[in-house]
Amino acid sequence: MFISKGGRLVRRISLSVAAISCILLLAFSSIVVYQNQALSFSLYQMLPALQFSFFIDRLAAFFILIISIISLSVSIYSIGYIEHYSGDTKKNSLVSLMILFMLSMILVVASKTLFSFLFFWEIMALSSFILVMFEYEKKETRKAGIFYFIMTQLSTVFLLLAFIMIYNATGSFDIAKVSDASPFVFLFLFAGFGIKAGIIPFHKWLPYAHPASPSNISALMSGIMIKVAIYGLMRFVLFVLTPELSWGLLIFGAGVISAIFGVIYALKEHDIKRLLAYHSIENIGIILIGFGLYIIFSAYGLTQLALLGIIGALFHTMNHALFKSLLFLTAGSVVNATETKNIEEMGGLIKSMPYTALFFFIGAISISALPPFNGFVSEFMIFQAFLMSWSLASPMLEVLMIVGLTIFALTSALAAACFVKAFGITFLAAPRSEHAKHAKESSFSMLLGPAILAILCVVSGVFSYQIFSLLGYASLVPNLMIISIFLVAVYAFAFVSLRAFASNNTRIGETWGCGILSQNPRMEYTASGFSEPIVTVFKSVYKTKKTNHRTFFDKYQSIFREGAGEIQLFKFFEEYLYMPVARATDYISRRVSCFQRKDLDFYIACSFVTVLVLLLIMGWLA
Amino acid sequence: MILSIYAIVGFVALLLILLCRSHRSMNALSTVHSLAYFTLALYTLLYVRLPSFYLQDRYFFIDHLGIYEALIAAVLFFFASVYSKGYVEGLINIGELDRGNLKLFYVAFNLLLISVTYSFFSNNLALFWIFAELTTVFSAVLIVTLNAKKNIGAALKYVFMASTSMLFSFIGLIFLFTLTEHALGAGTLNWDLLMLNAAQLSPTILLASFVFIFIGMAAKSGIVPFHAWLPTAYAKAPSAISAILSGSVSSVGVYGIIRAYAILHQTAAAGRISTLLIVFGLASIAVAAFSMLSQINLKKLIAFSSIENTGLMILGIGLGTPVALFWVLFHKLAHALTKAVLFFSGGIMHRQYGSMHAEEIKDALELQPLASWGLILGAAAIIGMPPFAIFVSKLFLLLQAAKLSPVLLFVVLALLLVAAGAFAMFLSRVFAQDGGNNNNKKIEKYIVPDGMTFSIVALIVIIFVLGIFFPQYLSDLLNNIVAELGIK
Amino acid sequence: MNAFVQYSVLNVLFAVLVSPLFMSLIKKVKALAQGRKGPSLFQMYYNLWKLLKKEVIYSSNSSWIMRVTPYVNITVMAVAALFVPLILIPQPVYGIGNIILFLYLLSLAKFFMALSGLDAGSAFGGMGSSREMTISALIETITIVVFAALAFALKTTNLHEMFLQILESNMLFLNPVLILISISVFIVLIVETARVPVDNPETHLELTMIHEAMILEQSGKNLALMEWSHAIKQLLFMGILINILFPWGIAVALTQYSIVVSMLAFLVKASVLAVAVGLFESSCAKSRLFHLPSLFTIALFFSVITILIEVFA
Amino acid sequence: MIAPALLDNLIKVLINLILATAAIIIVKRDVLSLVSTYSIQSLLLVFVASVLYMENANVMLLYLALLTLVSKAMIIPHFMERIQKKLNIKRDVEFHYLSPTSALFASVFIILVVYFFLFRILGELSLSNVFFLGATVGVSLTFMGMLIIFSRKQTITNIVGYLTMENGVLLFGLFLTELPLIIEALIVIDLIMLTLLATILAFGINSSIEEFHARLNPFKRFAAFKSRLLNNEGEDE
Repeated sequence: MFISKGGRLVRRISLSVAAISCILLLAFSSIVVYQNQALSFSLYQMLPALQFSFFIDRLAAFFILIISIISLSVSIYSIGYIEHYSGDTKKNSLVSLMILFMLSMILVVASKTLFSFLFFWEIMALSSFILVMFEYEKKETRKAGIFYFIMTQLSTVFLLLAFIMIYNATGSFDIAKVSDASPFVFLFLFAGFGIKAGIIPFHKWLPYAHPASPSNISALMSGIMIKVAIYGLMRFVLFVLTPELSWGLLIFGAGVISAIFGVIYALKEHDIKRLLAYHSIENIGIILIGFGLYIIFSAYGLTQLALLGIIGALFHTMNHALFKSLLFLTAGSVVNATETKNIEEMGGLIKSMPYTALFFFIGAISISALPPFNGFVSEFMIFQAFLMSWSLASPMLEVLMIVGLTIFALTSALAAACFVKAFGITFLAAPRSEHAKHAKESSFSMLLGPAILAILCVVSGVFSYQIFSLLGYASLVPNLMIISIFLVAVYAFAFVSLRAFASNNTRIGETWGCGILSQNPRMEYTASGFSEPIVTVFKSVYKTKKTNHRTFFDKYQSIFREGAGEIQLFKFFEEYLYMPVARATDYISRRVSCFQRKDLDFYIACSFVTVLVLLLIMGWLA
Repeated sequence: MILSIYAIVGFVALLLILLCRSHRSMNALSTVHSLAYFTLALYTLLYVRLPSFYLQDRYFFIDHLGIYEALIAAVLFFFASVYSKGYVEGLINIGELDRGNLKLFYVAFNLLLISVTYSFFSNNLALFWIFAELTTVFSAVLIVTLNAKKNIGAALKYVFMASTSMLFSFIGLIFLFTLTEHALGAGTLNWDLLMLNAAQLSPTILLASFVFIFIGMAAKSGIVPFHAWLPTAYAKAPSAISAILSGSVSSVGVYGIIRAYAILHQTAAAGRISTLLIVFGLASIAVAAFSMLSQINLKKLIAFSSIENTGLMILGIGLGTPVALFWVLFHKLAHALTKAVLFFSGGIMHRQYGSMHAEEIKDALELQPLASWGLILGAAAIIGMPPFAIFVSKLFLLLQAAKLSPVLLFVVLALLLVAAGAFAMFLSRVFAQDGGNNNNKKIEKYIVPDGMTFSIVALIVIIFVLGIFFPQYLSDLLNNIVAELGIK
Repeated sequence: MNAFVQYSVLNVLFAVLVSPLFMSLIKKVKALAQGRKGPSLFQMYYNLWKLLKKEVIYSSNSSWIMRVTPYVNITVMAVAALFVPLILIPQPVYGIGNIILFLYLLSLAKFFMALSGLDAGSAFGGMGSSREMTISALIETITIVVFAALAFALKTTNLHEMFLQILESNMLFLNPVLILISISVFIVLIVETARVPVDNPETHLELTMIHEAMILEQSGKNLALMEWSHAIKQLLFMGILINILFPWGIAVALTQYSIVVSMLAFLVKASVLAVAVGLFESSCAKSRLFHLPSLFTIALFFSVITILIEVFA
Repeated sequence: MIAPALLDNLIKVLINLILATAAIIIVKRDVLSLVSTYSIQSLLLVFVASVLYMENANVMLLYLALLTLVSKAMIIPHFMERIQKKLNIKRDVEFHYLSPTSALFASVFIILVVYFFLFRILGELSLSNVFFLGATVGVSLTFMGMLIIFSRKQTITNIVGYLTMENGVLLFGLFLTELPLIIEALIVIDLIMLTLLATILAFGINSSIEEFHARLNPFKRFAAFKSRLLNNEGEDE
């Protein structure tokens, strides 16, 4: 799976091989998921303590399933996508790194020992970092890369802390139950995985890294890499530690905050990939809400509700992987075709890129949690868990549930609004720029990849009831197949009957523009215009600052000469969380490096003082 | 026996270098010399019963630690001399090195190898001290062979800082000698005897002598606050030499600390020593990490990273457990090799751009893909990313640190993060720079000679293999060393 | 199964056929309140009939979104009609009747509608979509909380079961919880059906309009479908409110007699509600878009109060 | 045989003289007299070694005295004077961090600290008074040498400071113990090499790079010291 030299053909072959191995993995993991039997094997032992051994149970197999599906479609997509880069070496390294990246994710999930988990986790981090930096010539990419790198290393730092504490508690590297772990272990794990998953307030790297990296990589990162972090969190919290109520509350709270802030920030974005990145934060939040609910309900012994929570979280993990990768891939096609990431410069693409538009549309419906697609099913389960929380014993918790529910509902409603904007401004109406006017539909492989995901989005939504029955969780979801049959039937009925009984004359005319003939794209509603009401409603969250300057012809200020207005978005987390840390570090570093600019005498004096001090200490201690 | 072969080989090599005229033959001789040392060390390791002693006063000896260090040094010198072939030629071509100074360069190079090797084989600590001082002399000579005024300043800094502190080491040795004279009747500085009788010696004076010895060794290995010479010297030295300086010359200092620590570990003073080492180790990591962050000179960055890693090793020694020492030793090897990759790649950049400053390096990935990837992979390796060797050693050192105190672990991790960030920032800044559209004077591509390519690629392969494959033999060897050092 | 199919056909057909009546009724009430005579009660039927016979004009900018939206809307409304029993409460099957599913089906329709507003590239459409999505984001949240309050009060998440429970408990007008909730539901009804003070269904081409702006580019039978589905939606929300407050009269078993009675009962109850809506509308003024959240907060407030009562009592 | 008490007093006088030379080095600005003060200091060291020989009758000490005499009192000062004439630096007037007076006060402080330290550390060895004094002055001299290095600007003065440090170590060693001769000899050679190198470097700082290399590179010119020492090196192994 690792090829670095050669031309187009070699790349094709290697990607196809990757795709085929993904199919095999897919088959394998679905068998494991279906049969619910764990298997375990040891691959290679480096030192007695350092084993690369693997263990695949239902949870791991489920994540491997997700990874292999996404990898499959991204591999196929990449066959076409990478060709727009120049230089064989560059393309080849992209392919090989990408395959390494996918492989490392699978191996992280399959790891049985802390050591191999960390090992592959780091390989995953490294390969993804290089992939983010792939378009290194751009300044934003550099910034993004650094940011990503620091955050991902920070995550490793926390994980390492936790792992080391686990190791000290158990004395072995096995991922096995720890009887009495300190709460710090959980906190470190949570921080470590949280950073990687992009939980607010550790989210800032996501909106930088995703737009900067190539789209197939964004799809992988957003689709599955952050899910690997979710996997880690679930694996460690459930299988290594013993979850406590307070942890559940923490996870729940983080989930709620991530969800709402993710979507609110997404609404104001016009960079299509950054918008999707913020939605990843939102969806991670939703997954965490489900997971948090699971822990909370388990603590109160409400098995049925807990099941709803965890299955909802897991299913949403898969769904998010499906539709977010789908969206990133299609967004990548769009960005390729229009050479811009700004949706204000797109528009009208539904006519020039019909299939891409269709796939994006399916993704948009799924992510907006509209029935009968898959996004709905998982959010439905979480909603259901919320609504049925009346059986909780603690009134305070119930109140918390209500607050959570309110925010969660708002989140999913805002997500829909955001995707109306994303789809509407990008694909509908008339092209808003020259580039958009000349956009071309993507090549076959770039359609086939998303097509797989789009079909899966529909299938896993419509047939969710059947799927869950197969796995033994039948009672959790409504039978969407019936609903879909109804929908199709009524649609067909309405269509046929109107075709038969109503007038079938149609005419193509120009959009009505209050009498102005010949519309131009500048008269269309813009993305900023679209989100303006919501931004105004949530102005306290955005901390927007509106300023305007006007000049007038006369002193009574009635004849308007000219004016300018601007809206400044205040980046809360950047201002209050990231920048102070960065500034402090920078300050220290500048102070410390002052030391390096002194002359020899100074250094000798330093040694002199140090030696004297040592002398005094020794004399004193003796 | 072995030792005299070493001496003869070294002497012959020196003699031949003095006789021959062409660069090619001098380089070949150096390569053969280091290769011979490598073979000898390997032979000793495999077929000689260790430890074995030499001369009637047992001034020299070869034990597992010595041979291990000698092996590392030989490997480094080998790669450095292979690398030098093209590199030094390049230096001459652009006039940074006079052809007339070539002989001096190679003589000093080989003398450095000899003195480093012998310092590892010295049983007598005073002898060790002498060889350690000699390494300073030869390194300084190597630094000043280049035609740059700034190099003299760097060398002066090095000589002054290292040797003034080394004088304190000597005071420490005198303490030690007096102590043994009083306690055992006859004074000795032989390490094996000291180890044997450590328990009978007064911990207070031992502690004092350790602290004095430590001061010198700290200056030699660049521990904060004795480190100031290091970044300048590494940055000014030719890259091949920087690799050696970082990998084996400053390693002499760490070696000395290990030896001295082993003695102290047998006594009641071990706890205090540990504190001392951990404090200095931590200070080194901290200062180095923060200095790296605002660094704009590639080689200085790498040099500070050496300080950081040395700090980690000192900290590891301070932890004082067998496992920690085991991984310190492995870290030494891994760090030496990884640093060599970095310095060698940096050297290519220097040839290409004539500068190490971040803003000068442009279009690096196009012009010098090998060096760029060498830097990227080397940086990844040095900050402890798998699948490279340092990952494992760092992991275990941290594990050991956690056993002592979670706070320590946290602090170290945070500092390592800063260092990693510094690398990432620097590299991404460098590689993101393109020449721009207005470069009328298209930079001419520097053609990398095969020897340089070979060194870099081979080293990367080695650190990669060490990262995923831990030979049983190596682990036995390291365990032997730990046992010999009496760390329990 | 058979009973379910019968219920489906009956309920859906009833909703589809009766819904336009109440649109006209509200108009009539408003006209009377303003001292005008007002249109006929069947005016909406005439309108629909007329529109169905007209040709459809598509903008040259528009795509298939524009073309499918009317059908999607009417389809979704028809299917949503399964969720709100108007004349008969069946045994819930297949998860039909679930409140979340119900709300999200409506969202689906709204999603398409908002997109179709953007499709033609008209500034009006865009503005309409933007405002509609803003308001719907807020009101959906509140709707869900309102339904959560219902769920907490009645311990079920299925509309059918809820109504059945209310019917079987003899708490005629006396349950304070349900009254509180019905205030919220009423506000939801006003918002969802685009009425004053949120929206003004009478204004055309004015900057206050929301819903109308979105469907500005629709014409002919497509417009008819949009209008019709809007009417059905209104009827469904009215149905919910009626069933919460006064479900009595609705059939629980499928006999011809009970069906007829329940149909009549529903017509009466709904007419009363429609009059109330009309009067309410007449007594309010259209409020500014950015003042709307305060209205929504009232609904939220009542439902949260309800939940607190349920939780702490 | 001379009475031990007298010898003790003699040693005390010599030690005081050594301290005095160190003080002179600290405050002197004239480079030439710095070097000559240094050679006087080395000479005093030779005397100390000889007096100790008279006391202990240890031949080692005599050898050591001889070695010191040749290297420190003759070769190094000679070499330094040559370099210094070449460079034509007469005065070193700049003081860093410490003015001459405060440097003297600092020296007193250093002596106190060292005394305190040695008292605490070496207490259990029960050394005789004179020896203890010698050790203290030795270590203090080392520190004072370091003080000279960082408080003076010119490299040549720094070298004198370094040499003073060496003398301090030597003094300390003389009083405390005697190392095996071969080791001592090697150490002295080592130190000479270092000093030479440092001197050449100091020369390099103030001259052109060509001149510097000419002096540094024994293969380019005869530079007799260097090449002989290098050969010595070969024999070491």
